[in-house]
Amino acid sequence: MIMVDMLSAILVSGIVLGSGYALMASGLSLVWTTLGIFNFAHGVLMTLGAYVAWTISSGGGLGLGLAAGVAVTVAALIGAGILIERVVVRPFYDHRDILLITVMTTLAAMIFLQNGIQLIWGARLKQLAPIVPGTVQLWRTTISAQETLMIVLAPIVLAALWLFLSRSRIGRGIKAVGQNADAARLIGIDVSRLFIITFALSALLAGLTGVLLGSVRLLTPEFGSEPLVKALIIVIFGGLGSLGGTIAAAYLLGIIEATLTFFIGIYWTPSMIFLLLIVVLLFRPQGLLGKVVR
Amino acid sequence: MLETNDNQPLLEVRQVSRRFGALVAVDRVSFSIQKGEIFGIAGPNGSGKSTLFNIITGIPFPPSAGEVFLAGQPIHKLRPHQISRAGVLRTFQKDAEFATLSALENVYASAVYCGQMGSNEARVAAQQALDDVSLAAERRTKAASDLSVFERKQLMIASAIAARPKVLLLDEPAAGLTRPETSDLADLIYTVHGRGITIVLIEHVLPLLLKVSEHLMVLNHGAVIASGKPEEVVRNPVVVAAYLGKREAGL
Amino acid sequence: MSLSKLCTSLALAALVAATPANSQDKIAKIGVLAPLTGGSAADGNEMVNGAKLAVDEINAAGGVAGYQLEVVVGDTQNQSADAVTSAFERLAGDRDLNAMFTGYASGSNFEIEMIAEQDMPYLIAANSAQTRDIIAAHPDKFPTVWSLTPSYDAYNTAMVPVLQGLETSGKLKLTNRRAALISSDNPYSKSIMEGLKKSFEDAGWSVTSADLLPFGEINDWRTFLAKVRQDNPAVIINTDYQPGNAAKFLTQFLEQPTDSLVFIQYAPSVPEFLNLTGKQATGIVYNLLGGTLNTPKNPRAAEVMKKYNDNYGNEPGTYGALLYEEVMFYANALKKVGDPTKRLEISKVIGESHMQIASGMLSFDPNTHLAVQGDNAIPIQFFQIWDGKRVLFYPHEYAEGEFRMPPWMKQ
Amino acid sequence: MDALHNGKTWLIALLVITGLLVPIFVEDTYLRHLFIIAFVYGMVAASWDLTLGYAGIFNFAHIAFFGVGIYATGLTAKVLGVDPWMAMLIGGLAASAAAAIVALPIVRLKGVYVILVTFAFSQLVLQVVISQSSITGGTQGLVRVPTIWLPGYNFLRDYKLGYYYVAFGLLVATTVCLRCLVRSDFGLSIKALRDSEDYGVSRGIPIARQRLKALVASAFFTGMAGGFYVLYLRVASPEIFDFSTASLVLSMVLVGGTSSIYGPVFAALVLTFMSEGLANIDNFAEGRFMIVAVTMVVVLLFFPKGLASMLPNGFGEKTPEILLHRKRRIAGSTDHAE
Repeated sequence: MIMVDMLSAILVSGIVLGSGYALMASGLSLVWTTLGIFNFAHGVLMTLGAYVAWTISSGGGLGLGLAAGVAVTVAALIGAGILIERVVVRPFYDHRDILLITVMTTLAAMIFLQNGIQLIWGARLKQLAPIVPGTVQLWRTTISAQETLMIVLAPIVLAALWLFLSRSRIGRGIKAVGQNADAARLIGIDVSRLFIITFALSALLAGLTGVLLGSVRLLTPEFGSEPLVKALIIVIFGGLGSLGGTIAAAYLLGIIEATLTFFIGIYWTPSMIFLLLIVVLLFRPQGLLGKVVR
Repeated sequence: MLETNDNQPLLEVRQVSRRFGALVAVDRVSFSIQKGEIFGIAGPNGSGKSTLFNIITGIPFPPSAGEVFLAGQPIHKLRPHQISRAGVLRTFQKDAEFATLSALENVYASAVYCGQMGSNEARVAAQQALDDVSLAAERRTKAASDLSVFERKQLMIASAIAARPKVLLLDEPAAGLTRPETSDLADLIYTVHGRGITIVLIEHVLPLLLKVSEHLMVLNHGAVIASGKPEEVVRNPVVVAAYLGKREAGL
Repeated sequence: MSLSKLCTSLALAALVAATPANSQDKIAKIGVLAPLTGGSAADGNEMVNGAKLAVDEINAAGGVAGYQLEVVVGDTQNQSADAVTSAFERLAGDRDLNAMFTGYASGSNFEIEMIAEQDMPYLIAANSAQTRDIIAAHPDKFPTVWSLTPSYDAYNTAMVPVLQGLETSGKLKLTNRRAALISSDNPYSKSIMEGLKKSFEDAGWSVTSADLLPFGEINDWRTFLAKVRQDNPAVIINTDYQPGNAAKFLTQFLEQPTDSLVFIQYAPSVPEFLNLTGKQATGIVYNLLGGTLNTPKNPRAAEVMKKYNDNYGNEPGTYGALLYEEVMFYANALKKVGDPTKRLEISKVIGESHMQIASGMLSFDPNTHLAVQGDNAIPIQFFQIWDGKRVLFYPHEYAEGEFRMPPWMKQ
Repeated sequence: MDALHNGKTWLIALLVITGLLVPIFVEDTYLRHLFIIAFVYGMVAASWDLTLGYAGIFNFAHIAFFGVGIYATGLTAKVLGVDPWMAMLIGGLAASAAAAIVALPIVRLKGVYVILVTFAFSQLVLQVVISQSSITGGTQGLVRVPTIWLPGYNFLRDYKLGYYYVAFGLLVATTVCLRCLVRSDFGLSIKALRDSEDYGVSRGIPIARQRLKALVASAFFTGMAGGFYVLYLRVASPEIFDFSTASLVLSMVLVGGTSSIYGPVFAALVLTFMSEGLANIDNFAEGRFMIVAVTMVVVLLFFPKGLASMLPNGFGEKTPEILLHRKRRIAGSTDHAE
């Protein structure tokens, strides 16, 4: 029985972590696979989403209706995503060192937004009211209902994203651009429009992640930094270039983290994970799930 | 290195294979090349020609199985840069020059690192190599990425011969060239050959291959299907079938 | 900030300028080192607010010793050594600036040395272990540095007697003599956990676990809590001091509570903790050294807190009140000496003064330069949270309520 | 060419002389302190450029090397009582040793995977520093580190004049060494490998060894800078490993211009003074960083090659490359199919 308890505790905690990681990393991965850049402002977009939601939810006192609230949050994030693409990414598309330059410019966007958030909302801790209150018993392990919502919502959102990318015209366009932008342009795809849509979509995913995490964790202007780092690790570790790899890596890392935490404690878990990353890359230099292209 | 006797092949490849998972890209290929030869390799797309070059030079991966000898010495266990230094140099099908370095620096780097020369000697060797491929003097200080397609071919060959290789592996050098340029390229190959360098040539452009090769080997699906005098090989029904079959499939 | 406040301060300034002061236009600048950006910005803003509150009050009353005070702020950012030093050097370069104040400027308090080298009066209100480590070896080399925070020793020693007192009086029923401790890896929390472990063991308790977590944001306390549920200890103590972590700890504990008294170090004293946890926190116990002593027996605290609340619209945590008191304490010394440039003289006066402040009766130990600790000095206070309010239940002379069994414990 | 080159030589001589004269005109210790900090970050940024810009290695462990230098110097000087000057050298060597360890896994890796390993390594170093608190002081830091000395000279009572010259000397030495390195055959080989790995190997350049050398050299200078940093500030604390330190120095490298050495040094001065200039504005803590962020983007918009492209004889690597090759170059080409 204790064995079962232990396994279920590890599994549940791993899936909770993994769902969070998958949501954090999906938007980042989308931009990476399509544009070949890392958007360091991805984390702060999560923060922005959470703060906007906090303001319009009753917690912030504005008390708009749910629909209006969702609309405002969505609009704010799409706007921010498009703005980032326009101002700090687009001008550098033709640059040799686009990856490095956009690391810097998106980092600048992150610094700008993070300080802007502190300026507007202040530095004090805030918490979003959970969308669903209470706790849930899952395989003999108790977790908050909000975390259960995340477990349920993450696969739905990711499946919707996958459907969008593989079924819709725009989505297929995005995939085509990701594989070869020039070829896509030749067959008449409006690449620059798709880049904007990609960024907007990614920002939206970030915002959604922020809202979900914001009621599990606490809000500060630096709220998005840790998820950003985790997401970066997952996108690279997942083996660059596929959303599927990213998502698999997210859940895998969640389970590994939960297992390590259980057996060696939280203290050494981060170090062990990093050691594990180094070791895996020694044997699979192309990432965990990346394929060797011959 | 031991002195080579005249009958010993300069480059000998024995039973090399390369697998990617279930796929066998090169399947137990063997051949040998005499010193001073121009050895041509043909084959349809995906037949394993470039992969063969990759595993001979170890760039970027060694063979999964098999052995490679240079003048009787095994080289398949060496590190890639050591294979280059031992005298097996290659060019690449795609543009691969050091884009931000000047043409002269490109060639100089090869003389220093591959030819292992001192800097003065390397400087002379670099200019000499560029003279050999007749790259105009005023173009030599230009960054490699500013050169024309043909100039980049010249550069790639110059950087190889500056290192005084024993064997030069040319991977589709005529790709992207116009017809007159292709004929200039043939002259260039003869020039290099005239410097005493053995040449292995992969080429898609069959007329060029047939024109310069003294020996022709044909690959299909990673395996050797024919080998011999070029004019005989092209008449071999197996070869014709491989090419025609390909063409029909393409149509 | 607000327009009306601006108008008031402008009006006040005009008024002050109009009064024929004995030496008008004389400005004495004071520096505040505070982390205004980065993870500790909430504390930093409060420090600046507290100091400004005191300065505004002093200036409105006509200044001190013929000087109008002016606050200059140095942002210590993420508290890295170069950021702290840059902030310090910028302030110290101003010849009109002759005193500095902070809650904390760095994790190590390394700046104490460089500030002392410039004979700059420096009042600090955190990290007293670090302060003591630097000063105690040569107190004479640091004549200008004084800490409003007392030694943290009482955190280690006061707990067990207080629990025993509660048990003897029948207010607390404990089912066993087991304690589970957890801390994060920072010097403050870690040394308190170790001190508590020792004092519990000396009193015959068994400590079932004493786990260390990495310092920083901790979102998952479940592993620790799972272990706790197996051992079912009578007391659970979390010495990690970050309010966010503490709120999460509490929430996750309450998912499946055990029959244990729950103690959380420091965090419940931060205003956000109550906002974040609301009614959930009812029953939680914490203690505080050098924090605001807000009881009818010490009206000073309520007075300072009200002023802060009136000015900034929110309740101050520890640092808002302490920075206010630091400036007030300095102003008193300046009044006696009369000249802000006589830094050593002012510091000497500070070291010898005593005054009732928001956290108790402040005086300094000449050997460590820390505030003197004790029931008649700066007391250690034990609180229990009940219905969103903090109830001070120890020491008895200040107590404003009684300890009650937490709702999740078997009565 | 020659005239331009001469012009550059003169400009550099002029800058060095100006640097030597600064403390005579700037008596304010605060300004001198800012110069010292800018010099330290200049060293860190310029040496980072060796791996990031010239060698094209996505090395995100550079700040960890800086931290290793800080702690190695601080600990040997304080705990072992090694002479501080010597300890500074030990800081450089320790950072080089750390770089050699990182090099083992990353010489085999391509492109962005290097980011992952170097980042993971930084976190491991931080974790070691924090967990070994009985030695390193953990999160509390290591205080009262002894400072540098000269016979009959007190560095603590000269309004930072001595520190200024030591820092300036180190910066000039670092810059000269780095310039020599990048102009040498070694410099040529790492640029060659950056432009085209496989082609470089095919021309006999030993990729693992050159990358190892680049990392070790780059870490040595940043380790020395760390050594000076800890001796100057007399404290080592783990905040140095913060993401914000890394992004500050990275901004110096990129705003200054990769592959230029002078650019990052120049940017370190500009950004340090600009950020501190803004710190003087009251109630502007957030705005200060927002303005710095905007400036970074504006500089990169108008000078995508960084501030270095404004210097005479600029480092005009030509730009136009097409989107097509973008991702392959980034991810590292693994595609060798025919």
